[in-house]
Amino acid sequence: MTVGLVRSKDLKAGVRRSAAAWPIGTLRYLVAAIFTGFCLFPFYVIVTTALKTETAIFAWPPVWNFKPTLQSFYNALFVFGGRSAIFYLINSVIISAVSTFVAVVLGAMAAYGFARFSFAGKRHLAFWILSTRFAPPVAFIVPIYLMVQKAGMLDSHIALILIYTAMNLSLVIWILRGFFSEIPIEIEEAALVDGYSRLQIFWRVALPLVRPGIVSTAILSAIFSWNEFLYAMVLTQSKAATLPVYLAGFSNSMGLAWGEYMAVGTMAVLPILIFTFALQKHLVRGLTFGAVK
Amino acid sequence: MEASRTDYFSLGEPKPDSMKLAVERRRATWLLIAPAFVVLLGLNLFPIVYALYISCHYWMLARPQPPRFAGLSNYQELFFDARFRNSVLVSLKFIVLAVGIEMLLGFGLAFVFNTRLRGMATLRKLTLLPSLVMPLVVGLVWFYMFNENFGIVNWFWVVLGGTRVPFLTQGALALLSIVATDVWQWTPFVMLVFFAALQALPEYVYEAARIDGLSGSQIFFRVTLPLLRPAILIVLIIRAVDALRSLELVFMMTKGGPAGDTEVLPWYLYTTGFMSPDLGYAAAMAVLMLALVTILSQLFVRQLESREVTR
Amino acid sequence: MAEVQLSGVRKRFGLVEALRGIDLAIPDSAYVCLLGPSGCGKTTLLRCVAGLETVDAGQIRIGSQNVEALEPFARNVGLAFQNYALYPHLDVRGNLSFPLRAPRRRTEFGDGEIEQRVKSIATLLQIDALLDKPIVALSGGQKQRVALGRALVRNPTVLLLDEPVTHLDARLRHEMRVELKLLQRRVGTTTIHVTHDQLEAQALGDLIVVMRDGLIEQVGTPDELCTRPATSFVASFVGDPPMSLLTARLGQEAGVLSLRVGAAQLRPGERLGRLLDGLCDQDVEIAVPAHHIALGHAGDEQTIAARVQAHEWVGRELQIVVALNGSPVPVRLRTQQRLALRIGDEIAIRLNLGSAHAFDSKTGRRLQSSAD
Amino acid sequence: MARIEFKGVSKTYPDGTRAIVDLDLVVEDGELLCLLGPSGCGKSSTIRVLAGLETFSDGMILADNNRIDHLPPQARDCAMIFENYALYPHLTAFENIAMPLRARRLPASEIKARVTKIAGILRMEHLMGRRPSRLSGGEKQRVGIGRALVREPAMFLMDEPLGHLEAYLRVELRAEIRKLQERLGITTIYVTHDQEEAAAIADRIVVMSAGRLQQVGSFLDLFDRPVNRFVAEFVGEPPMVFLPVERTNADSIAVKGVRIPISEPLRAALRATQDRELILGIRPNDFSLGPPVRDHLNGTVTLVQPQGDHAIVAVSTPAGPATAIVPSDRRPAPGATVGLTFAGERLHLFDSAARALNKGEGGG
Repeated sequence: MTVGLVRSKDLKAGVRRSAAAWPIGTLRYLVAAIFTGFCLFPFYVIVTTALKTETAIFAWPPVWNFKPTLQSFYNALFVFGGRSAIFYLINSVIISAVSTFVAVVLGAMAAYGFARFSFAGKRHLAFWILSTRFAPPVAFIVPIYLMVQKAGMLDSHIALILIYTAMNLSLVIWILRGFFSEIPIEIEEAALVDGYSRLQIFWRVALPLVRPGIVSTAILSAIFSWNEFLYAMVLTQSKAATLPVYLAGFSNSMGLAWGEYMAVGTMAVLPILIFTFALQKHLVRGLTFGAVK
Repeated sequence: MEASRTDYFSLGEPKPDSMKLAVERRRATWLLIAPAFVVLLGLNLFPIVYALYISCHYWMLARPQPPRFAGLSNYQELFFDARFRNSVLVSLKFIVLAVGIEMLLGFGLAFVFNTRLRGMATLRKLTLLPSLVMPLVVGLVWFYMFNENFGIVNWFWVVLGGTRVPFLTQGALALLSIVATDVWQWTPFVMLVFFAALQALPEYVYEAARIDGLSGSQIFFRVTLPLLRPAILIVLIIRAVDALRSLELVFMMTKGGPAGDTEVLPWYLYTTGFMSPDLGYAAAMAVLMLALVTILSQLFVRQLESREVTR
Repeated sequence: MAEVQLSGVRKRFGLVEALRGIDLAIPDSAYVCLLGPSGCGKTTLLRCVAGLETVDAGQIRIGSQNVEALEPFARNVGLAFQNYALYPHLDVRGNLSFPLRAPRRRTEFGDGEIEQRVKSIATLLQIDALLDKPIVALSGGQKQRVALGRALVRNPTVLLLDEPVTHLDARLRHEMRVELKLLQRRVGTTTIHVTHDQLEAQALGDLIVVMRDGLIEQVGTPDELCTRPATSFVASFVGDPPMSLLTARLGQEAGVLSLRVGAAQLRPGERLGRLLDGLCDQDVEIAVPAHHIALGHAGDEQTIAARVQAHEWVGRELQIVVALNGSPVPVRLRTQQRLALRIGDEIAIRLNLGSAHAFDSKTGRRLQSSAD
Repeated sequence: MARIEFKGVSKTYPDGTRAIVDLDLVVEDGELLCLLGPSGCGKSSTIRVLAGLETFSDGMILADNNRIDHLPPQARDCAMIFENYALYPHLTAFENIAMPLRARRLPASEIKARVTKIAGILRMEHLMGRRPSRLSGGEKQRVGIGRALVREPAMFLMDEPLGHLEAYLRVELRAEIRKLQERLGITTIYVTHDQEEAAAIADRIVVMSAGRLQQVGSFLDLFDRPVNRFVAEFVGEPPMVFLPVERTNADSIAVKGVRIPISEPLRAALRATQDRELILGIRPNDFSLGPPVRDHLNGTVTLVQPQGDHAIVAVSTPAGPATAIVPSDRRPAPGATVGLTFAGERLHLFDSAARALNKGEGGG
């Protein structure tokens, strides 16, 4: 005989598991599946449109069965417009990678400083850094455009790298600060007694211990840099233009080459698809600044 | 004694002999924090001050005349600018609708996903995707899907018995379409935050509640809901700020049209600054927007601060 | 190996004075326990010796060297923490060799020597079979051994132990105590061990330093603490169970001294009477060892009425905690009798003041006769 | 008030782990019963099953002869105190204590009166406005006790209530729990792994191991009349010393060739078994150390640990290590050679299955 009782996990959701639970379970599956489908459907549209022929793209009713073709990808990469998408892709990779690297390095250092050293005004400084997360690019674009212009850095990689670094610093600092302060301080004190200097401890003890935090903040930073549109749009034209700039350029001649758009869109989304699963454990903590773990 | 945990790095007042130790500690502190601090100073604090400066000038891009001091006249002009007022109103409508729907849907869905049923975890991980995708691509694909002639949304609509709808070119519908797109992108995020918050609720509290004799609805209203309050506030603020600054969807899907019905504040600011291009006027708008965002972000900071204190 | 000397050591955290002038000399090779309730400053003192805290004033000498201005690594101390503080990203071998591989010591040890030292310390602590295990796979006792090994692997001049066995369960704690003591005997390193457990301090310490509120109350061997407690605080803190402290008023009737505790009158006896000489009509504190308190019959001589506060079995003995009328501090006694007591019961206890200690009620210092 | 009865209760996890094996146990009305055992022995599962927080596979649970195992936790009228306090983090101490009453929808004035009364009993009126995050561990557990107390339940279930507290607080709070329990006379089941705590607080102690009940009795029963080696070793501090013995005769034994005098009941028990692989158990208190004597069990003192009145002396003997507790004034010096003598009437003998030969006899 099994005495049927409520499990508290289920109770959290206000739902009881009992003999009569199966319709609720099924209903859950149904709702969850529909929602997941809703979330995934546009991805399906992007990829299939990129693989369709032009006729299929404009077909009414939409064509579900079609013979995939790589023509759109080919066009986007090698034929279309003035420059190949590869050029923009490379710019995006360079700028995201370098800005992420710099943001993580500077951010990790500062985060460690915030977690482990006390100094006057620390709290205010930390919360100011947090609030930079909310800086709306559009409100900063006017002064930053003029600053970059005066520095003669319009259409340069370095300008975007710096701006993206600043954009991602608050994320890196806040997340890693949380990770660092979770390390028992005695571990670092032990290293101090063992003969390591503070910076050596940072490098050899603290950093290895927050590796999961580093990985997830790096991925998130890279995604944010990769996705950023407005600064790139305003500050670059050709030499340092990134993928979003390329996509935005399309939309000026809108209505024509959907297949090629979607092919570029696919390329813009693909890296994220790959990273997403690596991220899922720390995503919420990252996106809410450690407020929700 | 058993002093606070960061004491070993503390910069108290040491006796002169151990000054050397204290100096090394201070140096280490600044070595660590200064680089990030300088970057943020240059690219966050300085631009704000600079924006204030620009906003007090007549400053036209691509014109030979140098900028001219204008006092507060840019702000004055904003006050009487009907287009500005419209854009604030549109932004407000957009935020209330989009964030409202996202919060409600996300909250409900979090409970649906909060179960140990097999396979749910996989579904949940899949829903992560929209929040990480390039907003421009989101705009692109929904622009395509909302197309009047061959869009798949219209096709669904027709299958369900409707007639074709010009989603992006008809007044209120255009804004609703952008709202729908935003809802698609951000509901999963809201759901995931609530889900994480639900998971983090301590199980023991529910055991105590059952021992204390609370009924299911009492548990929800007296325990679950109050415990979720911080998460609700945090996600609400994050979403509100992000919706306020979002520009990509409008850029891709409507360019502010038709007739300004989707001209959100960031879009108006952008076109003023870089298409008109009146930088002084745009900067004045930017300052007002920054003020608004600062208020919202302070709410967020308060929330986090209070959590830090109670943790 | 070296002696450790502290003189006039002070440390303040904000408004809290953690150490208020500590003078202490620790002989070479001694096992010293710093004992006191939480907040007494014992951990701060240990951290000052380790260099994890700077001192505000005073000197710390290890051997012949003044160390208060040195960084922790330059003091050559080994430190084991209450929560072990092992490096979770390294295995046991990595943890043990970590101090030897510090960049500052790069020239000091070759790979061969490191390997050999790690081996020998692991053998000494019987963890040689665990060398390749990750830290997470270890039990509490094993972690404690690794932490000790890491502290000892460099042959430190002083070994510092911060509540090293507190996190272990009772059985293991007793075993580790024995091991610690035997280990220290073998390596002979001067050892400072912080604990709040007076029985642990007595079991291990050659010398015990009792601290309270940032000051040293007494330094002595375990026997000295029990037989000649310097202050009433030490008397009420040390022993199993600790002595009971009574506040009494000394009176004299017809040339006979009497101590008034609440409503009861006790005769101090000859020895105590001598100690209390000249304190008539003053309050004094009397400490009575538990084995000099017994159950009595109401109305008998040297007997006080008391109310049961708690009754607990300790081995075959029943420990009874009682409250006396007019005395805020509970009195503990043990009996072999099988009693069915209930909390709140009225009983009578008989006090044997033959070996009681008396303390000045203002300073708390023990009153001694010239014969002591 | 209730008399609780477990009848053949078993709990098996889906993976086959057996948390509770065929438990038969009666908890008398108004008594304080301790469940004692190492972690994973099933003691927590037992009270969680009783509370209704977990299911079980077989058997039944009765309260005053009525089955309660089909009832939801809400209906079982038991109050529980948790190791991690399990306070509602968003509510003040007052509201935490009030929660069971709010669940029963009592009028606000009565709730206020009852909570105030409890706060008075526990001397924590000044803490009523604080949230758990602003309370110390001891204060939190007081609130936990208050919340259990306020309902006047049929039974108290306490799951390692003092586990997370500092040593001195544990001593203080356990006396307080005992006091409240004696005063209210509510049936209480108290789970702990700390034998000292169990000895201090319990009317009777149940020793459990691997899901099975080993022995039920007062602390002295367990101390002096353990039924098996597990109980003998688990109860008592420092632990019982075990030495392998040879059987020299039907009714006599020897350790390393040294004959050990034993009491008559033990001799009788010895005669009744053929078992040759016996283990002798002696409590450290039941040794005495004297000068070494030829043909006696002699040993070398390895360590002396003073403990005030007495000292714990570790002796290495040819038969194995032994621990003795001796009065302080008669303690030997480390390195000395001593002779060990045993209090014959207090010896324990365990057979090859680790069962005590003198079950229920011998000893104190």
